[in-house]
Amino acid sequence: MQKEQISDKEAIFLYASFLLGSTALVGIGGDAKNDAWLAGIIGVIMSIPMLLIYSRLSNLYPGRDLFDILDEILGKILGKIVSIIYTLFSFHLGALVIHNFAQFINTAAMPETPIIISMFFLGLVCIYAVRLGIESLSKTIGLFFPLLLIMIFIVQLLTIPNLHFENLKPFLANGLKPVFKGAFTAFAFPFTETVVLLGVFSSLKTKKSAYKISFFGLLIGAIVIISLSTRNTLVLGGLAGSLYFPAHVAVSMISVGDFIQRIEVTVAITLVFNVFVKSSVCLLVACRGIKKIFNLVEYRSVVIQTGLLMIFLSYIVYDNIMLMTYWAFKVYPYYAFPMEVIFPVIVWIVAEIKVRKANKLKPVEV
Amino acid sequence: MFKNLFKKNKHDNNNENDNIAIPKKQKLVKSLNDNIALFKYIFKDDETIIIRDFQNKQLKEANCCIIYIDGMVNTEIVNENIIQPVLRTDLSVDIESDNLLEELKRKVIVSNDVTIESDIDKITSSIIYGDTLFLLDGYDKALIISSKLWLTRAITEPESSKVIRGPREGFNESLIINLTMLRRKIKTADLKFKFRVMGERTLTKVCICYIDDLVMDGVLEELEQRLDSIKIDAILDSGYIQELIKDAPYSPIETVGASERPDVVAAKLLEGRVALFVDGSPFVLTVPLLGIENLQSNEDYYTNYIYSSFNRIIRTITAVSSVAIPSLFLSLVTFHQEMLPTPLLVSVSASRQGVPFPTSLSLFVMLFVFDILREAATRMPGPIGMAINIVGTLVLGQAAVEARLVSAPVIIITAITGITSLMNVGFIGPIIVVRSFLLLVTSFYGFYGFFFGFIIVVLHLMSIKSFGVPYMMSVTTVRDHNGQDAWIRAPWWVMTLRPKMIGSKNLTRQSTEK
Amino acid sequence: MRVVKISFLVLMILVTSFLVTGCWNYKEIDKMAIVSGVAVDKGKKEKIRLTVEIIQVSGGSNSVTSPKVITTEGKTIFDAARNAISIVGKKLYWSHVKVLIISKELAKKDVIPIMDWYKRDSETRFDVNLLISKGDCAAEILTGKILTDQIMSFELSNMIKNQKNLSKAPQSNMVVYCNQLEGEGIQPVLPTIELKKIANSKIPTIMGTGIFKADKVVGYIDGDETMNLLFVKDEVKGGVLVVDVKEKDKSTSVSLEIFKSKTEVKPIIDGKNIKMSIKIETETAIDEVTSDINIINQKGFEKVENLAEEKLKKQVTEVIKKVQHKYKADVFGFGSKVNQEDPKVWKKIEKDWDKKFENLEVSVDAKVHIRNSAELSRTLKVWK
Amino acid sequence: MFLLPILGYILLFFIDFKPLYKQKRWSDFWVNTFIGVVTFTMAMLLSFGVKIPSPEKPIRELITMLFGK
Repeated sequence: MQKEQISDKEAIFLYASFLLGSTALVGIGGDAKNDAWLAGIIGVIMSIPMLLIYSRLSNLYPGRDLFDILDEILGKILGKIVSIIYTLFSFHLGALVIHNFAQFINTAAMPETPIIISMFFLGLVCIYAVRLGIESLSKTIGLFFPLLLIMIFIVQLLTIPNLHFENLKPFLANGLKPVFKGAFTAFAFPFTETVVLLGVFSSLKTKKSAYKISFFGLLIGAIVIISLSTRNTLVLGGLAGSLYFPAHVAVSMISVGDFIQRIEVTVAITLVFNVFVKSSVCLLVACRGIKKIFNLVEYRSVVIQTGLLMIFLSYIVYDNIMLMTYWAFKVYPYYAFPMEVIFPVIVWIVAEIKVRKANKLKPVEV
Repeated sequence: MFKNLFKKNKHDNNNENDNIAIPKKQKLVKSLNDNIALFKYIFKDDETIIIRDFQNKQLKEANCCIIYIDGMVNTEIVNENIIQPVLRTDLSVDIESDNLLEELKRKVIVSNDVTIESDIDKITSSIIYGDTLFLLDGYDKALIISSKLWLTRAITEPESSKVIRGPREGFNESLIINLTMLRRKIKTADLKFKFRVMGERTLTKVCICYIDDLVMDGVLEELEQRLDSIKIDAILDSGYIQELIKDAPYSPIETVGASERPDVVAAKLLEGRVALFVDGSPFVLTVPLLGIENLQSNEDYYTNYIYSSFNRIIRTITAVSSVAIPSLFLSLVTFHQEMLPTPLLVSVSASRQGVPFPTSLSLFVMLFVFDILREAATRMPGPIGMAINIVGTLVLGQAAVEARLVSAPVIIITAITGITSLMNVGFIGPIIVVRSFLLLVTSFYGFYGFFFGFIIVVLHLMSIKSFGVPYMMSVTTVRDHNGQDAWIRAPWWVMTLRPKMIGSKNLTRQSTEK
Repeated sequence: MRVVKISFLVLMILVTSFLVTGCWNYKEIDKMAIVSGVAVDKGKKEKIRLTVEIIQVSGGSNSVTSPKVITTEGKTIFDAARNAISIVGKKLYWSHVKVLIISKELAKKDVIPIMDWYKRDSETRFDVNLLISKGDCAAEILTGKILTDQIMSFELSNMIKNQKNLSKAPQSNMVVYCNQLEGEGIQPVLPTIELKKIANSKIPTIMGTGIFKADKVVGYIDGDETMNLLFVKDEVKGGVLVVDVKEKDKSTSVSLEIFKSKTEVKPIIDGKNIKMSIKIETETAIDEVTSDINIINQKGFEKVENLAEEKLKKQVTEVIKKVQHKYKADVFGFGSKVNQEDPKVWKKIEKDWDKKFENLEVSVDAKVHIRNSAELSRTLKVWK
Repeated sequence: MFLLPILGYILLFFIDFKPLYKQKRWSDFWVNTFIGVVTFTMAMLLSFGVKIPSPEKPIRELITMLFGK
């Protein structure tokens, strides 16, 4: 079978779309309130070293995915254990994202539809996408994401009359502490979740692209996320904090000339698409993990069942919406810390040592 | 081919029970009467076969016979170029000498294509193809004289794709004429024609056509391989092959293009594609097919680039809207009423007062009715078609609304959908399938269902490959040169390169040197 | 054959899921009652009396839309709203509500119970216009005489929208109101509405402001005062300033149409003392002169400008004084300005801001520019 | 309600398990079957309205224990 490849442009969009995921909906920096934009920027800066480590890893082992790298560096047994952890992490993350989406639909759009139906709809689309493979997924992203960006931009322009810049004041009212807390949340919630993308980067075309993709993907993603959450603050003021899904309400305030109004659907489209991308990637990586752990022939054989399991998990994972936001902002950063920071750092250090050793041997040969 | 022979042998073996002497090696025998009996047997219950025997006025013992099928041959040729010369000529050659047949061929028969043949299979197929068989007593060989009568339709403008600007000729049903039309467009020796015969009973001639130094790598081999795997008894139109060699078998989307216009086929060949002519079909297949080609028209390249870009954008919008509009309407009026502006909401609500059926059902039904009318109007002869139009307009437009069976907006949506889908006749099949699918998921899950459905459709499109080329290749690019000829048509002086992948063997279309 | 089996199975699943689950959120437009306006009163038996205006649609091709007003009672708004189903027979649909009118009586107590449901429910929208009824009964407004539109609520929402040419009532919607309610150092205001008797029919007019302290209304100011309030809040987008000009023995009124106005409110913090300085800059044009005194010249312009400035200054100061002493509610958002300027100082004085506000020193400075004199280059001259 | 998952799994048998069985990819088949049994049990439990405990609770408690609120 032909090896699947994704072009750099598509990978950048994939990256940005993954970052936007459910973040575009929930917003970032819950604690920081009107300084959320600052928390976002600090979060981005904090995450840059981690992204460099991820890129370095995939650069050292081009054409290999996360699980191959773990196997290579940590050895058979340890590698397998960490692989299992990452598989579960990716799987769990996918379930959380699906839950996030379904919760949004249930509260904001269709309260009478059972929540599991929303999960099934999203889950089945993800299963279909993952079965088709990363190539058609990334091509789909390549078609949709630029359109989404244009749409987001237009909506941002339309909100200009509703912006109240005094909502940004007072600057740092409660000191830096909540800002850093918010930044840490942002660091863990969208930005370093990209460790999951290491499981996809094996399909990149060229060796060097990992850095480029991380950089531009982060750039696009961060700009969109920060501008969206700043817009929410500017439009809604203090109210933004008390809404579960502020973006929805912020856009509903738009009314240009009695004609362009009631365009919340744009938020919904952005959300639905990015959530779809994120959960598909999570499902894909989880399936690849299972493939690697059990030495399967192809990851496609387990996609349907894993996807169904993900749907069911997302159904039982939270009892209510309060728990969901509590998790997103309070528990998740700590829960994800080992997978997002500790393991990658260890793996990276070991990898660097191995590479140095190999390099030391080389001159003898020459 | 071996299989063919084997089958024929079997067939012949069965005939031996009928006690008719048929030569084992399927060759002619020396006796004229035996030969005639043989062909009489082969064309047993076929009364169109005409067997005419005659003699030269001098050589009384040289009995001749011609066999042909009535209607397949040009009788003028048979009368004046075969029978008349053979009857009247002075033959000084001795009948016993072995070269009388050769003499006749060289000196008597007036025809551009005469061959000496003794294999019965070949002779039979020649007769069927419209040649005349000339048998001479005492020879186990015969002459096959070309006398085909080609009754072909005149070259007219194709009904399926009319243009305002551009050549008005279209292919007709004759393979040879089609090939000539193409040859007249591309006058280079690099234009290659490869013939093959397909269909075990129809023995349809098929011609693979390509430009040697442009053709995309691998496509030719792939095409031949796929053609080899076809084992069908009849090929009556290129549609048979189109469906048999397509990439995604269960998908409604075609991955093999078809065109009725020589200029279109020539242009596709010049981009590096391969064309497949099928005898008896005015539709010529081209591979690989890109999705975007469905939205392109040959006229785009002949008219001003701004105008043609505008037309392409219109086609894109109509293609998308013909699949999306019913679902969007449904999701707005039954799921997300908060998105409608208030006055619109009020007027839609007013139009729905007293209508018993749910909007989703009436949309399904009305779209179905529209397709019925469309199909009826295509098949009906002209005058009756008018009647259908009137009934359709009255029933749909007036009576149904006034009787409160459907609401007026549903009619409007049906009409818009119908017209937009008719604008893209080339892929109306996929449009109907996708539209129904989207309507179904929308009636379950509103706008979100629609969007998920749309994602699924796009994912599917993205996963399709046509002969190794991604079906949606030019769609997402704006920057590289493939985008010049996708959603828009760049001016000719900009399109200096052939499309990527398909024309990669020789990318330069226009030399940029001065 | 297998394909047939599988497709049969798929069909079965589809059909069963149709039958079993129905189409959850699928709702036909004609099966719901579109609510266009809401009025909330204190109930007679229960706590809340809810009056809703429903758009009634009849007829197909030549449809007629007419309002229908329905009143229900309930313990809470949601309760009352659901009780309405037993009267209307259809589910009320809230996404197109244009106005929410709160009665004077309820506004005196507290509005949070009303706002909360409206804010929380997913069907209701945040861009609804909020109004306080100055009359006794809010429901009366919905049954008042309609002049230009078919539906009262639409007319009201148009009135509010066009207030920006008048500036005699503040603009407010759910987001603005909630932010004012929750915001530190600012109190909410809402426009008021009342029925005026004109030629035997009661016509609703929107003019004036209800001033809140926390979530209770403490007083009302009239339309002219509202304009001055809006000057301080920097929300004036149009309107008319009338200046009396006296020259020799004649006097005339000059109407200035406001085109643009900008107000800068700046707290001057000096240790513990806080002063507010307000700078108003307004661009106007002369739109009407009621006598033949020629003021269309440089000198005349300057004179009118000066007079207008004086007047504006006086009026604004008066309103601020009135609010400070009579209502004691910081509707101008002086506190939030302090917070924005210096959060640390604000932290200290936050607790007793109410007292501080009462005695806050405010200096008002106004600047009026006259841009032109509309289409006439001089005043009308009377020939004697 | 419980009929729906059963019908769904009969369909899944055709499109998911049978091809693997036919291709004789045994490890794939068994892993898939294992996950399939788990999901089928969950589907049946959910359709009968049984509440399955969520795995988030122990994680949440562990983390609040380690890092405080």
